[in-house]
Amino acid sequence: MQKKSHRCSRVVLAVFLLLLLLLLSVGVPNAQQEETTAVPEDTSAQAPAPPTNVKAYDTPNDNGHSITVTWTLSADDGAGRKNVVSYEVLRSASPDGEFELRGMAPAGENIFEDKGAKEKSDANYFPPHKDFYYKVRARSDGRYSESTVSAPAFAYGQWYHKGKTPVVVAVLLFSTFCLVFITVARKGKKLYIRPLAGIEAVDEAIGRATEMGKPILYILGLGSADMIATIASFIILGRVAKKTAEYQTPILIPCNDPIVMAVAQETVRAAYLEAGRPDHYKEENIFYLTSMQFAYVAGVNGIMLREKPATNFYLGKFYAESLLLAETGSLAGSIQISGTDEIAQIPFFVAATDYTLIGEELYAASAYLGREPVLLGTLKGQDWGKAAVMIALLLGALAATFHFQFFLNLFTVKL
Amino acid sequence: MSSELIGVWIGAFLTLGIFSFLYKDNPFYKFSEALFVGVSAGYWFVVTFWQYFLPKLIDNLVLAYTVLTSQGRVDYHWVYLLGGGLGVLMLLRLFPTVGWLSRWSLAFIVGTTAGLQFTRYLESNGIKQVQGTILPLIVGGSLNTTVGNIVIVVGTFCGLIYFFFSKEHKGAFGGAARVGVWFLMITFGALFGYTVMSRMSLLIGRMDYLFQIWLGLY
Amino acid sequence: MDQGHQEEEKSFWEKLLSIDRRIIFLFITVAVAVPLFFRLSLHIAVTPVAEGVYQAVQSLPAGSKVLVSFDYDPGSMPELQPMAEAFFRQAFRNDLKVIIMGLWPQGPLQANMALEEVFKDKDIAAKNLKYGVDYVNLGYTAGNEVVIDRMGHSFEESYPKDAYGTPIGEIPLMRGVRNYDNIDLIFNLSAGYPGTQEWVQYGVDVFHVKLAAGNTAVQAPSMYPYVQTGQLSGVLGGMKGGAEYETLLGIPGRAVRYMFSQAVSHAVICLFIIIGNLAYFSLRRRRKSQMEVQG
Amino acid sequence: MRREVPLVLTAIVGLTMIISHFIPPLNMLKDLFEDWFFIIAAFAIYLGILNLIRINADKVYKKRSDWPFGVVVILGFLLITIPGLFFSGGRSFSDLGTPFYYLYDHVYYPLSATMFALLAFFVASASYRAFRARNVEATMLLVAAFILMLGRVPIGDMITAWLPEGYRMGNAADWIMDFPQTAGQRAIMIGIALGVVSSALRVILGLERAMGGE
Repeated sequence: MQKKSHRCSRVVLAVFLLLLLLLLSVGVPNAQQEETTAVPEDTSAQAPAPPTNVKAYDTPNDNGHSITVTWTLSADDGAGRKNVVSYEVLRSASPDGEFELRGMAPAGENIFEDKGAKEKSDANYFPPHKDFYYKVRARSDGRYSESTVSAPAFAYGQWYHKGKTPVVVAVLLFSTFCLVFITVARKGKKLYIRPLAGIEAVDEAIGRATEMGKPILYILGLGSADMIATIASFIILGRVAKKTAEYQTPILIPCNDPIVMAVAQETVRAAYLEAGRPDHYKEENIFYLTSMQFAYVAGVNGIMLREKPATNFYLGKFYAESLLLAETGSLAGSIQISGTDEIAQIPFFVAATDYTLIGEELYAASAYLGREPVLLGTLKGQDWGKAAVMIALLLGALAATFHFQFFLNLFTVKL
Repeated sequence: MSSELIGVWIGAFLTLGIFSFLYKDNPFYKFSEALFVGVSAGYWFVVTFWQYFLPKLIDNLVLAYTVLTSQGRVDYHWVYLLGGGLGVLMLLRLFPTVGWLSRWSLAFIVGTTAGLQFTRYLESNGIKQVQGTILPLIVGGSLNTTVGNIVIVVGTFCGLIYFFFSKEHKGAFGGAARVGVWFLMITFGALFGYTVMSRMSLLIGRMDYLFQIWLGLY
Repeated sequence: MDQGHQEEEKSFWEKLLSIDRRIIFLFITVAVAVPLFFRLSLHIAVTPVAEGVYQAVQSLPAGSKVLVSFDYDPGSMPELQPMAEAFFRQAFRNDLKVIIMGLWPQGPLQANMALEEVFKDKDIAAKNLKYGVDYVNLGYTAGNEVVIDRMGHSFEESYPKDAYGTPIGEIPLMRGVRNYDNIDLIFNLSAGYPGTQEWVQYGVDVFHVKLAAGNTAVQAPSMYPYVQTGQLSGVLGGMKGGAEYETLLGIPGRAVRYMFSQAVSHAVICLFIIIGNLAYFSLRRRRKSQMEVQG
Repeated sequence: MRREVPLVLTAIVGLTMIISHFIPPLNMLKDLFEDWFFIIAAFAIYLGILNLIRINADKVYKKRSDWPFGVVVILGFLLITIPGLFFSGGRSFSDLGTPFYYLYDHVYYPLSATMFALLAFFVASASYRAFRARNVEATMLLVAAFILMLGRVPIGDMITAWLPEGYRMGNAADWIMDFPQTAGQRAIMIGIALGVVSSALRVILGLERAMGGE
């Protein structure tokens, strides 16, 4: 069954990619009528010298709805009569047709990108694969002088954005690290993870709650269900919920986001099932309060003061509410375990809670607790990624000190 | 009494209601809190209706329909029906029997963000930050920059060592990790100081409202 | 004798540590409230990062177009509103054209409040600024960083109309503004997500716009790396940043007045930390010495 | 169907978003997906609000403890939605002078701003009770916080006025912000970036358990 569904998804993916290829190869040939505007002519003696050497070419690394125009500055731009205020770029579908104003560039600049919309329905649609002619005129106080018309150019989409090569390399390198280590972990090789103080304390915290007969409060933060911190928190929640199911300690999860609530319900239900106690699962303990930050805090604080939970977990994405929660929690006398990747909030968690998982440690904790090959493998992959970054850092610093420009260029992403 | 003046009094009343929590939890605070919960839910309802729902979904469908009736052709904008459909699936969560269908919309949301984050974080937080840390360790003529650059490179390097999970922090490696923790702690200290500053600013703003706008004391 | 003295001291520290937090709250109230009634002008040192913001605006020639994105809500008003007002003052004083937008729904409202305040200024009122010619408010558009990305291709795609429903094609100021190419500077006031980080990632990195920012004090430190790499011209951090900006402008306003309150409250917090730690250490030493006596 | 469709959908959408980053012609698909994203997000918010109303109506109906505050929640909701939807000029609902704006200015704003301001008090009490120089690390945090707090207000420079200019508390605060703070911040940022990317990879490949993967 598992295998079958896997093959099924692979087939769908392959079909999807094929369709994409087809879609792209068809292209979008279509011509449109150009709107035209009259071009004021003025060639009086006071007009600046015209720009020369106008060249138009397809803008590289784009999706084919733009042409770049360059020119040599007017002799009166910054020199000579120094009266050039700006340049105006004009376009036409034929060399002797009506020219239309497409945009301006300030004096001193010699490049302009004529961009348009991708959608045909858009008033500013820029048709690809269609020849256009350009000219540039220098302007000074209402006087213009025009260049000659450029050779034709047409816009076309590129298949690949060359400036992004460093990103592609990083994507491939990092994905390889992760996939290799996932495979290694799946083959049963034990991957070491150093102990994390906050996580070592989870068992003790749940035990304490059971002794006191008090509930456990688990806050997933203010993030949405797709944020990595929230996902890590879901995994930890799964483990914590399994323990609470075994100890039969109630777990309260007030949520800030309805989707998070839904996923939390499913996570906890699965954990109770796994622990063999589906009958103790109470859906009403995992509920939605409000999406507003402080209204949510106010609600959770109310719960803390009324229920006096033995242990509070704050794991996930937190913002300004972190301290408010942690402070009220300490007032209620709860043991507190916190962790977030929101850097600005870590100091408060460090200051006011008993254990704090710092940034990436939160992700590591989910792997540490989950012991799943996939998580262990990606964590190991992350470590290799860090090693690569550190090597790049050291070599880069040396290269910068001794001026090896070549090495520095490797990291330049053009966008 | 002008409506503006009534508004200021309402504002002051609610401000004091929230502040009363500092003394202890009480009905006055609970009222303000409950009002806040309701008003903020309503606020988001109104905002998302006018600013997401209407322009992104309804406007596009109206456009598609207009093209169909006026020009008799099926326009590309009809694909927004699919987006709307995925949205409606989300609401099915309210009905237990078909609630599982909402997973489809969830899957869409998760896929979009995962795809966007994949490249964005590698580019902006990964490569760009590495690029920013590649600094010359010796800058002729400027001791401050030289020391500063060395601090940045060493600090970033050791900080990354602290975040190594698959190796025990022992020996030289452990020493470097410890230096990394120091850098992290200085960072957190700085952040703490900054946060105190901003919280105080907010309080000053509220006090100013009570004293100046409401009571007109100065 | 000595023993009795020790016991007394111990109970003093313990009592001090367990005082009701409401007493702490009272101290903070006094520390913040009392200085508000005094008018002192404190010397405010200007940091290079704040100077960067001021220079970025000051270096623009008259008539330049500035896009201001208001990405905060009333929660951050005390910190960011003085910056917004100071920015409008500087922009209008230098005859810049201002295009207002918001990635937070409440943002454009904050802009209106700031404008209301700035128009009370006689010098600015004398300029008789016209909506649509000297400034325009495009309002809020949902979509977070996606809006930033789309505006790089076309403003009209994200903002077909301004906040009052006028098609932007009919607004004189918006004529000739197709995308970031026609904008000389972007100023971003940010209190979180979406905010300056997104403007850097999607605006600066992709479209190479010039960006300056004002941030809440919490956020500002995260932006320093961007200033260092040149992705950001400068950043104003919190009320101090606002006060620095007002000082640079030579128009001391609210932020400067608030600084006195701020200074006293910081001193009180530092005192609290010192007292808390003194108590902590004296208790710890006492416990240690007691253990030695017993051992 | 229940398991496979979401996984395949996530994979397709995720891969499209990644590929379109490098392949410009795919931008159009990316834009469409982003539009859908917002539509679904709007529905998700409505789902949340429906839940909130349901919970509070239930509380009132069953006369649970504090049920009058459930009434306040529902009334608060109606208080702003009715004027916001019907009496505030449609799309320009948030303009100065509309009833929606009035409620925002005098009800919503004071409530949310005061909620924020409460934090100032809690920061103070946390400083007093929890902020301890327990060990070397905590001491460093403490010292850095002190320098920042005092250095960023005029007091810092006043008490260090005996030092030569350029070496006072304000300058120390700047130095910390510029160098060690930047380094620490960067280490955290790079670590988080790698964590986020690897997690996105798991999600897209359908390996993330929390998302229904295997």
